[in-house]
Amino acid sequence: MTNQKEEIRIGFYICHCGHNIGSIVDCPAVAEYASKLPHVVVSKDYKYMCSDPGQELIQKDIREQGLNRIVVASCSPLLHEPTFRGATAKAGLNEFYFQMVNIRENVSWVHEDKDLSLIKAKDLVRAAIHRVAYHKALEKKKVPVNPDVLIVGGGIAGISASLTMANAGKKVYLVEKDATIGGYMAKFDKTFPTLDCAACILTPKMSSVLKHPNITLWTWSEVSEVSGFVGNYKVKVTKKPRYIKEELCVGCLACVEQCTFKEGKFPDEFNFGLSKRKPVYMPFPQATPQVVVVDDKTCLHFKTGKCPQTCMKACDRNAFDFNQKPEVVEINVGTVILTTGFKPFEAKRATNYGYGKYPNVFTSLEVERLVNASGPTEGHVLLRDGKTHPKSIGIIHCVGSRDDKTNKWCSKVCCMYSLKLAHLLKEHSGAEIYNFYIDMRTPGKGYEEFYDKLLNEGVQFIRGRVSEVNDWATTPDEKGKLIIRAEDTLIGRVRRIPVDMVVLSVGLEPAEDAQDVRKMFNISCSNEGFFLERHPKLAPVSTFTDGIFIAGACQGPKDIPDSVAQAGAAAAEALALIDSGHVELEPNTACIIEDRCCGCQVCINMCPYKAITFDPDKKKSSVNEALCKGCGTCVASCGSNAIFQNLFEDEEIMSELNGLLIE
Amino acid sequence: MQSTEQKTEQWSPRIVAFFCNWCTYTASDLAGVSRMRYAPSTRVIRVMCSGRIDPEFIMEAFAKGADGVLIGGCHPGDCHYSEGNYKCLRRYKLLQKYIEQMGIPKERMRLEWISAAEGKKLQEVVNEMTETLRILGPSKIKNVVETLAK
Amino acid sequence: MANEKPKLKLAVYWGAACGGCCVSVLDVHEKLFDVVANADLVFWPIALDFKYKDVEEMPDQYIDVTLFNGAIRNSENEHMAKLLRQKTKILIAYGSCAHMGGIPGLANFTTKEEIFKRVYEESESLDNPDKVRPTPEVDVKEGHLHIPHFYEDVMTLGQVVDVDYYLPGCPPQTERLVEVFMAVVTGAELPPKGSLVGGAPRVQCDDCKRKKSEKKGITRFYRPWEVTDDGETCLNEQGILCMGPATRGGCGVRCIEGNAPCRGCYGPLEGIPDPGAKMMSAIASMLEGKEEDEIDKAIDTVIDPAGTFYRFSLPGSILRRKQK
Amino acid sequence: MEYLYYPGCSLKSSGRAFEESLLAVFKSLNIPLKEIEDWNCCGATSYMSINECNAISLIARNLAIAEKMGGTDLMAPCAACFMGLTKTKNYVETNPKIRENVTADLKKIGFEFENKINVRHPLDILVNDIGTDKIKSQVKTNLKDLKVVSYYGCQLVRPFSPFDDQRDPQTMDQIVKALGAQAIDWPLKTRCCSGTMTSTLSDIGTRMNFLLLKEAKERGADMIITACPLCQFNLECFQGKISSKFGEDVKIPVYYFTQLMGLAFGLPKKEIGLHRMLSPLYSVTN
Repeated sequence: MTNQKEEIRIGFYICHCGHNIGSIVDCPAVAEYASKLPHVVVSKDYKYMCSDPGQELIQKDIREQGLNRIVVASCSPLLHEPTFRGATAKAGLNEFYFQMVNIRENVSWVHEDKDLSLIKAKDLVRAAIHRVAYHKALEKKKVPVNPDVLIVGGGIAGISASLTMANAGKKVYLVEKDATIGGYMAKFDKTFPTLDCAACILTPKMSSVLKHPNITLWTWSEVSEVSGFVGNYKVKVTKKPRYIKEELCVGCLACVEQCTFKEGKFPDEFNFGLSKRKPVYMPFPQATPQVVVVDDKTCLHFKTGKCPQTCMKACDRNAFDFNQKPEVVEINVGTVILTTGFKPFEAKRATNYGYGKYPNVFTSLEVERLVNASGPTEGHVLLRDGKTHPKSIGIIHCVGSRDDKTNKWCSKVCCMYSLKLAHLLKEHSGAEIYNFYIDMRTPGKGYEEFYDKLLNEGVQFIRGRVSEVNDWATTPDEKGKLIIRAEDTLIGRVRRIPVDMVVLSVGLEPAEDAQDVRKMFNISCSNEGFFLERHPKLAPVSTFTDGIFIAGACQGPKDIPDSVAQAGAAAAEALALIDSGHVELEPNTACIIEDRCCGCQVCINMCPYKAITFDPDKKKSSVNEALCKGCGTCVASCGSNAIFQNLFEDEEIMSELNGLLIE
Repeated sequence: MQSTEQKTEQWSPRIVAFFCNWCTYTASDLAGVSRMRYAPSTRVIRVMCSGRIDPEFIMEAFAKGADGVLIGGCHPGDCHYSEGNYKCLRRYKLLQKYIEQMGIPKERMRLEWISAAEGKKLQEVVNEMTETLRILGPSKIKNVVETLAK
Repeated sequence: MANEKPKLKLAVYWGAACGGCCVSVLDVHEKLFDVVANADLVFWPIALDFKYKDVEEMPDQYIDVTLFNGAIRNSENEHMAKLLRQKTKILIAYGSCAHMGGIPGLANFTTKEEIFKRVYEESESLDNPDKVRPTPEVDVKEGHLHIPHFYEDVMTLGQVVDVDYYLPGCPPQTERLVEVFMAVVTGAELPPKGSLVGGAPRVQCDDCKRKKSEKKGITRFYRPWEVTDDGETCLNEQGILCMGPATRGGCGVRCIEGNAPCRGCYGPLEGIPDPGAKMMSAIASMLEGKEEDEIDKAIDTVIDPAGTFYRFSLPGSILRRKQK
Repeated sequence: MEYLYYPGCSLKSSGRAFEESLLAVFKSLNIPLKEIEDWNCCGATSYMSINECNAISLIARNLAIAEKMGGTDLMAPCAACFMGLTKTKNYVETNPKIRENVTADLKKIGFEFENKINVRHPLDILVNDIGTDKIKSQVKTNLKDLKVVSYYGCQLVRPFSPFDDQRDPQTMDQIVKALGAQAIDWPLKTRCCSGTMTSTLSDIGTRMNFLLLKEAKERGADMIITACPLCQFNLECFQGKISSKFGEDVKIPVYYFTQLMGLAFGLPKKEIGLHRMLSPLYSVTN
């Protein structure tokens, strides 16, 4: 109920917003109309309410006219509510005695008919004036921000963000689901356009992550639960058993040598199955941390229980522990940076390119390993048979990108990495290289120049989407070759080009677990499934959930420089939040009137944040304000009207509703 | 900027629109910023989540003369509060059954999932619903209720 | 002693009602003596022989307390409501019908025409070849005859006259009646006009002994005969629709104690404008399922929501009646 | 479940072997079929290109009949019919103008058209509804030495591919495997059979067929199976001419996939229309 003792004195202000509102809505008419509404003491129209003079106008009236409620009709509250609340507060009135009416985005910008716009504006104003009478004084809650940060995903973005945060003196928890950090970059041989060796620039960063006193690195681990709110997140991390005591293992690999499997037998994930590994293995030579991992899906001990366990015996530091179970650690952090990366397009899905059917069709990532000196072929470009050198290679761009049948978007990095691979393949094999592209997209420092360089290196470029790859030899010399059919749109003819090897430049897709991650951290994804930024231009690394930031390819296809840049941006945002020391929470929380509560507990399930608890002794439920995020779902569920939501009390909404409809 | 706004001489229904702050309300801002014209029939009441919407509000809206009620929430799985939209959907479904029993055409009440990015959809939904209500004509619920409350 | 001070004048009248309320007055059993010790019954058609003219002849404000039960269905109900209002100091809407429209209020799901058609033309047991319908006014040689006009809609007492207090229930818990009555007798301070008396400050669940848990997760509802109630778990949690969560307590959870779900005769709690809305919201909140068809399936098992959630309160609800 | 059956003109004339074998095979798998009454042309003729809108209405009439007969799924074996009907359903579904027009037209002749019939191809039904296991269980003849290439032609999967991969269809190969024969993979599964060009531009037509037949033989196939009467006709009927013209023996049996099934199921040759084929299948029938 409104406080009966105090007399409600409402000040109403309508903004012309230059011509934005004024040209459609007759502002003076609305002001005139509002002046006759109940409790309205002051009613004015002004060119720019959000300007300093506009705000001073309000403050002056509050002081001189003893206003105790303020209504401003202007733009969207999502834009200027803070501004006017501020103005209200400056004049010594509680900022929540303010109500805003959106007559720009919701009226003047979307309607042309002046008469109907005027009616609509009046309705909305009347509603707000009815509503504001019921407003109550509320206090914004200030909660301290925990300075520790969680970073999810140990690719180049996660690594950069971690180091920046750690160097700024913050405690960083870096969680990586693989056994090593490094992500995709660790698999690359060279990076475009400078062709500097990926390992040379990445591995130092990886080891400084490991060494950094402020960074706690958990590999082979996954975030399993997140609760809390900005500044105060509670996170559960599950460390998967690697059956090795991390602190004891020095990565001597004695165990790997002594494994009962004399030869590698299982597809090596790091080399995309181009080589074989043993059940106990080191992901790759520079893996960080230098700790082996036992794969319980392939290890004899776990499959049969009948394994001599030569690996364990070989370990002089007794680092083995076959009884390890998943271990859950709980941490508290104030901010989170998600750098969970991408998933390469699954080449099999482009059935017309015959990946999986014709052995010598490779994916670009497989080739990254083939040309890598530390790769399965020590950098020799060989066909699937492991011995033949290809004399001609076709690189097909946009596989799974810019395609209605698969993904519509451009994966951004493929043109450049295809050029890079073209260069490396030529360099390593001397083969004839054909690039099949739709458009060559090389914006970026030194990128176009790189393209020019390739043109001069004598790499062939054919502009046209490849229709199919097959083994249909029409002449004897085509036997055993792969035929690439494509329309060369520059000469306007369909061409058949026989090659020994086909490379599919696969695009980038949202990571396998993107949806789970987004749900866990309560953020959104844009339509194609990458994490949604708060604003595409002005808040590219923020999300709609305060304190959760995103960087790298999890937000959309991105190359290394962009990922690193975003990682820095995300770190800066997180630091800004942390160093401000506290966050202010909108006081729109729910509250249970104990005297009305009957203890039916219907509301408890309504709350996604477990903010409502039931006291079996009192037989009453109550809301933990700190956990409540103010959705109001519990309020609607209560058959006793025992719950109310600040700023959205039944009577506030009902009065707004009545105000809308009753002239 | 396509002008799909109806002309004045036509009767313009009054739709009370309960919009979720995070999706549909943002979408309506987007529609504004993109200057998408649509019928001036909606009167938006902003709530933090479609899960806050109490069947009471909807009945009150009809009783006080709304020609239609439009609820805008986040797409399934996209709720800012993780599941409020499902809770809204469940209430809506039950309410819909009741509304029909009360002889109110179900077209007068509509639930739509409109994400923050779907200004276009908002425009379409509002125009569509406005048309439907024009065909149904003004709601008489208010008069009926008032004649009963002497 | 009681008889030293002037006795209260007490009236009991029924509008559109089943008579149960009138009878319930007798349920006070021996306490009735305290009542008569303190009051004279000046008007009580069901029990004592009075004529309307006796009431008409009373001076205004002559009656101290009138218990008006039953809804307003026809001109006679309305006339008497207004008459008694004029003659009474404290007019109490007694029982669900007077309070919210009650069972007779369900007639607002149909129209006068439909009712007459059914009753005077279609009823199986009917012998009315000429389809004769009641004619309120008719002149015969003996003179002018008239019977009450049958209204289009059922109304609550509060919708036709201004009511001092509401005493809910179908019928009200008579202990409550005695309490109220004694309060009047002893001249204790009475609650503000228009308030509801004889109800608890909380809903049924507050008094209900059954085990309630936070995990509701209902996938479908059952008609009472479709399942066996375990006798101790919350009926709703067992899928048996119980109006408890949105119905004012005060009846001593009589139905639930008798293992029957609450039907909602006591109406909603203070400050809740619509009896059914809250219940619908609460019920829907107990459901689980995210797929539309799952939800539809669950909702399909809520047979006749309007009839269930507004069994006693259609005329008193926000929408009041089915649209014609 | 019972499937409604739209034969189309070919299966009653040049493609009779297809119908005979199809019915026989479905019978032995006891899948009930009901031919729809008074069906008309599927649109695979020139009138489509004269007035598409009216053409669509005409084709939709078949769907309307099926609806009226109260079925849910309408089977169209001929690739051209299948395409015509799928196309019609799709257009009506996605284009309100067309929907309006079609519903109006059909109303005039007493149909309340709702466009709710699913258009199905036998391959779809056999693989996805009946399942290859059921097919396996019916096999009586041992075909393990028989090498078969499946030729789908264009219309089964283009432009609409409701049940199979558009670029590398598999259903016919799955059936071949289920029958115990060897499915030979080849990249020409959906390459053009030249349609009517064998008669209009015979040089081009025969050359296109030559390429197909040659490649099939190159890959060591004993036979080609198809699901389209026109493909079957083109591939089979000109083999002599082609062989002499290109100086290379490209003779190879070209059968309907349903005939191969019939053989595998050990059905009498006459029932599956073997007597109608030009090139006998020695490897299996003897």
